[in-house]
Order: sequence, then structure tokens, then C-alpha cells
Amino acid sequence: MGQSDIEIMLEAPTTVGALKSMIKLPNGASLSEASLTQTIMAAVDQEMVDDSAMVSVTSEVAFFPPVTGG
Amino acid sequence: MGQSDIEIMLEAPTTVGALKSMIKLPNGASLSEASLTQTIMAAVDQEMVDDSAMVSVTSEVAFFPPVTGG
Amino acid sequence: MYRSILIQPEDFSLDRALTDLKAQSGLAGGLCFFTGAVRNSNLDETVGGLYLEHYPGMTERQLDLIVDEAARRWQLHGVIVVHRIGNLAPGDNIVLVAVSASHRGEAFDACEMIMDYLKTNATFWKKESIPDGHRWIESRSSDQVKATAWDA
Amino acid sequence: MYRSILIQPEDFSLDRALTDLKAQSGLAGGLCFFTGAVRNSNLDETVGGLYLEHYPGMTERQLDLIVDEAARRWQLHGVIVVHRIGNLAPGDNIVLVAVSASHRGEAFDACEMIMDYLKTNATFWKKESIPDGHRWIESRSSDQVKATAWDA
Repeated sequence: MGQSDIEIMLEAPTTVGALKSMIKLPNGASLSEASLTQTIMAAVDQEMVDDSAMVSVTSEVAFFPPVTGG
Repeated sequence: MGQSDIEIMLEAPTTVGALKSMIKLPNGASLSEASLTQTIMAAVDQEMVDDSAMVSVTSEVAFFPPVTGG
Repeated sequence: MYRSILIQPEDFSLDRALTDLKAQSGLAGGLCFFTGAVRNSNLDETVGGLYLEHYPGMTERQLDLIVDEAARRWQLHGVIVVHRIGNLAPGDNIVLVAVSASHRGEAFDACEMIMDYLKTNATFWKKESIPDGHRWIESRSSDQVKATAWDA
Repeated sequence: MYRSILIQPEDFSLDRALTDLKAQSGLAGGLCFFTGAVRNSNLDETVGGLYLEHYPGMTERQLDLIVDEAARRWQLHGVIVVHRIGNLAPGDNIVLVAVSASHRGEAFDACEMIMDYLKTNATFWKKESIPDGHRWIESRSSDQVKATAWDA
């Protein structure tokens, strides 16, 4: 989806929303800024979640655009 | 369906219901008597009809038990 | 709209119906198929097989009218109906209804309506082989209810 | 209940799905199939092809949950889901959902619900080739409405 894997070392559990503000896009904006104008979905450990979900220090977190199967 | 083709010479147009009373089953009962205890459907010229439908002297009339496809 | 209505002893192929619908009716996005098969039991009795009869001429015309009605209600690209007759064994295919449409909801609805009408409004007769002999099958009252529901 | 969920680049066969469902899930009377194919136009643009991606592991698990939900609602004998990924051309098959049940109404409903959920709740992404380049496709608002309707 045009985004590569990144590893972020967390010192303590945080939320998906907080993580979004830590991740910068190539244009300098954070994911939380970008999500104001486009839908950015999130999954933690392969489960769809919203911004309030907790992220542990070992979580696999994915951000992606809207999905559509079929 | 256990019934064979029969030819009935009509002198004038009649109704399906009247025709039912002219046709005798092997047990001696007429079709209209039989239809009191079982469903007997009718088609005139390959179109499903009820007892009030007219039968002309050249009509193809069929009587049959309930249908089920599929 | 493309249509093909066949009453035949021979089996049918879903893959072939899919290919035909794509070839004949443009590139529809949604294709719905229903297949009815002979069950090995019915009304608590073991079924050894099924014998199917139709009313040549009339049955084809009724199927045509059923497809007309579906085409009137929904925007369809193509409809294929194949109904088998003769002797069938448990597990054998009986009927195929295949519908292609731009939108999947229309393909589902049309396919189901055609099946519901076919159960009650087409002159087919089915004789089941059961341990004691055989019996002619009537359409279920639930089938009548389903078919009538489309007219509401 | 028999289930098979596959995400693969390869095409699928409806006839094979029919045979599998009959073999694995007993002699169900009603089998409903839905196939989605690549259309040659979308949103008023010519579509040259489609590229499909998924989220390995997560997507399979989501499809599994969707099938769980269908099995909770209806008495089903078997469910097969095959979803293709990679590059597809107009006319190519994208997805197959096949459901067998004793009663045809259940097969139709389960097949349609699985498709509706799959459109909105499974992590697949589609990139369309159009004359100007390409674009990622979002699910339609009508798809969201259809999926939500099952929860009512």
C-alpha cells in the first residue's frame, strides 16, 4: 500500500491514536494529521481497532486505507 | 402421471369444470368427484386455469396433480 | 438480456454456465448460481432416487414467463435455467439457475425468485423411490409461501 | 460443518466447489454460489485490470470469522470461500462463495451475507488500472449499508 514496515521501540504501552502521531509520512505530516482528510484504518495484532485501542511493546500494528473485498 | 390421453368431442364450448364431470376415472368416479379429496390442476392450451375457464372444441386440456420443480 | 432455458436428461456444468454468461452478456460483476440436488432422505424416509416428468411445451413456456418476470423486476444481463428430467440418483443435480447482473443484490434476488417460482409454478412432477415403493411429491406449503411472498 | 477458505492467485472452479460440497457435507438439497468478476468499467472509466492485495494471516482470520457468523445464523452443511489476489484482467473471476444447506433459503441468505461482509470487513485492497494510471478502490457506501443491514 505504498507504506513499508517500520519498527518503533515503545518504552511503555500506548494507544493507537498516540502511535499515529509518532509516525511521519514522507511529506512530513504525521499519520494523525493525515487521518483528518482520509480514512486510515488500524489493526493491532491482526484485529481491526480504533484509536483508543492499546498497543503493547510487542504488538504488530498496521495502518491501511479502506478495504474492499469481493 | 398414470392418466392417458383421451379425446372428447365437444359439440359446443364448455368449461373446465363441466369437462371434469364428463371424465371418468378407472374407479368409476368422475374427475370432479375426485377433485373433492385431492388437488387436480388443469391447463387449457398449455396455460394453467381454474374450473371456470372456457374450453373450445379444439382445445388441448390437461388435468394433473400438484406440480413441483427444482 | 441473454437467456437460455433447457429441459434435458443430461447433467449441466456451472463452469460452463459461468463462461456462457460472461461471453453472452458482457462483463457483469455479479453472478449468482443455485443448484438443487437429489437428497438421500425426505419426510423421514430414505430416498433411493427420483423420477422427473414435465409437460413438453408448456413447461418451457412457464419457465420463460418466470424469467420474463425476473427481467421485469431487476436489471439483469443474463439468465440460464437448466432443469433435468428422467431418472436421477441421490446426489445428482436437478436444477441450475444462473443469473448475471451488474450488482450482486439483483443477481441474488433474481436467482432466488426464479427458484421459488419454479418450485410452485412450473409443471414438473417428481416421483421418489422409497423403501415401500414410490410416491409423487407435492410442493411444500413453505414453497407456496415463499413464491407468494414475491407478489407482496 | 465443512469449511474451506483459500486466498490464492489461481482461478477456481464452480463445478469443483459443487463436487467438494457434496462430498464433504452430505447430500444437501440446496447449493448457492456467488462469483464476482472484474468488470471492464467502473465509475465511468474503462478498467484495464485489477491488482489485489491482502494482509496475510489477518485476512484469512477475518474470512473465518465471517463464516462463523453465517454458521451461527443458519443451518449450513458447508461453506467454501476462494478469493484471488494479484493481477487480474477484465472478465477474470475474483471471488467464489459457495454454500450448501438443506433448505435453499438458508443457502441464499448465507451466501449473500458472506459476500456483503467480505466487501466491507475483510482486509483486501484493489487497485484499478484506468487510462490515466491507477486508483485504489474503496468499498461503496451501498456496500456498507448492505453489510450493516444484517446486524439489524
